[in-house]
Amino acid sequence: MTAPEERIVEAALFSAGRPLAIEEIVEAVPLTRRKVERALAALMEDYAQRGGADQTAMEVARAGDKYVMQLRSAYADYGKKLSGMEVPLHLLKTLSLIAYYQPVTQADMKDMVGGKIYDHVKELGELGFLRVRDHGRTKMLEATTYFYEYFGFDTTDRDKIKEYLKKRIKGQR
Amino acid sequence: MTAPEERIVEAALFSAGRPLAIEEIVEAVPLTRRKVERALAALMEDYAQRGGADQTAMEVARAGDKYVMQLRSAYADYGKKLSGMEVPLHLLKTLSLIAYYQPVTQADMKDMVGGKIYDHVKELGELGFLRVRDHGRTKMLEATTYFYEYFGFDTTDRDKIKEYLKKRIKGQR
Amino acid sequence: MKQDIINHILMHRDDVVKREHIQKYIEMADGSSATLYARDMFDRAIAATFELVMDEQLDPWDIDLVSFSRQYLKKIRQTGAIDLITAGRIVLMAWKVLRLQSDHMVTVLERKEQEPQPLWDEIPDWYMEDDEYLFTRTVIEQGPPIEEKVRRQGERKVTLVELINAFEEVRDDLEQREKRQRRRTREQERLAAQAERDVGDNAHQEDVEEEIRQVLAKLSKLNGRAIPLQELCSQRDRQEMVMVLSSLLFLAREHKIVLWQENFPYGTIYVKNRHHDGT
Repeated sequence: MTAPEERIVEAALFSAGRPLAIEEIVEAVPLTRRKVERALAALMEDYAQRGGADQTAMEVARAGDKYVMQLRSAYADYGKKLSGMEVPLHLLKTLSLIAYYQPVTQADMKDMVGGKIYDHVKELGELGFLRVRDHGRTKMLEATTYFYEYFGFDTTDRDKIKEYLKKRIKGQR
Repeated sequence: MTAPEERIVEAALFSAGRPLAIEEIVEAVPLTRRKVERALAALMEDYAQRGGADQTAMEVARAGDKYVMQLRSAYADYGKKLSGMEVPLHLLKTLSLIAYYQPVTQADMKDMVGGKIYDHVKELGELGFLRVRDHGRTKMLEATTYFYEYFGFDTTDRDKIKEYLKKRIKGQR
Repeated sequence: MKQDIINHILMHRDDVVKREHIQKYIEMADGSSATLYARDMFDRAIAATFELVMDEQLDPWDIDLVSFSRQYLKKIRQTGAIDLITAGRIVLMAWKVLRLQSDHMVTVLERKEQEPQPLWDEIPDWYMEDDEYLFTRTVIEQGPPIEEKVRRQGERKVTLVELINAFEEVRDDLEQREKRQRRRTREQERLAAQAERDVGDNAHQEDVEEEIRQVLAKLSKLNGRAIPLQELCSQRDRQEMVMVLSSLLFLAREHKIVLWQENFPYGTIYVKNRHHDGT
């Protein structure tokens, strides 16, 4: 299919380099919301097909409530160095536990991972992944929208995220 | 063709988001220089073909001695609003003045734009747009060949550039 | 007898598999030339064991050097005689085994240091609930089930049109700056002229003195009768009020007049000439 609308939305996603809300795309390109939505669906499908045949290193995917062009997981390692990213492994572990148990108190997390939780919460907060609220003598921890976007979750529904994390873990074992 | 090498280099170009020298790619991915070169040639060819059929908004192209994944010019406008500029406006202003008045001394430029000229000259030099030569106590500033390539001038004749800038500005007013 | 001695100085004596191995080693050692120098059966057994270690047929840590020392001393005490050359060789071999043991230990320790230390200690009991326990443990032991997505980092190229727009803007900037400079110059000129005028206003000083004389003259004509302040100001404009008031304050300070007010703060202010007061 050679829909110029698909190309236009592809251009928008490529140049933004971050997840975009549909509204942002509609504002930036001369297309109606309906056309943008259709183009996004077509793009995701096209990229998925070409990815399946290993004909592209990229994918168009949902990230939280937004849409993003990113490397397929299989190729993520080849891009990490050049895009200058890397959240340290120990933070990823703590973060995935918080995402699973959220909303969870800092005190409960301390029972799980020990005193280093204070440093981890501080760093994760600075990275924008955690919302930290006072909760009696301790703090209540929750993942932010940015967390869902950054890690490419296709939903912000906590139960669904829990299910997803559980499934991934079972695959890992 | 489904060469994983091609995908690996594609992943590198995509995530860097800037022109990469072959050496940079070789350093970032587990491929030999020879394989990187072959993958780059194949990628340029593939993207050119798909671009010809309007099946992608992107292209893989040479930029001087480097290689870059970028929007095809037909789609460049749709990305503009969503991505930051490579050369920030304040530098662009100084650069345009130098392009107009060149060859011009740093001292004369300082009279025009003030003390910030020193930082600007340094940054523009690093971006590859300026050739800076000693000239008595000050420096002589000129645009580089890369400058002309970057902005798509079909000539390096300074007077013509000056005429062009003058004309374009008059046309715009 | 040889087997017993060897078993004594070897650890893991109960290990059946090991015992089988040891039997094999002993047979091998019997054929080895290195043990031939020891005439004594006991010495030969020990030498054979040590030799197996040095040929890397036995783990150095399988040798119990403490047990060996005890056995060897016991034998010397029992026989009373000692072949010093053989004893010397056996002690040298024992030392080599000790060296191997310590090298082995260092390697193991170094390997341990290089191994990443576990980040989490123990999983608390309250997380034993099935799914949750499984999740927590797997994350901690095997790594997170989430991964960073790699997105494009780039900023876009600047176009020629933008270069031209920048040129236009910077020319406007420069024009504005010139205008501001011209305005600043004009302002400076204006301020200079104003300053000059202000210098000419020295006459004002003389006005004040004249005003004081006039106010005093008016009051003198009243022969000590008090009058309201307003009556001294013929026009009642702000500037005149100020002039009259400051003259009065000056005269009051000089004790030439008296000033008072009935009903503070809104009452009428009265003035009278002190010299006709009789005080």
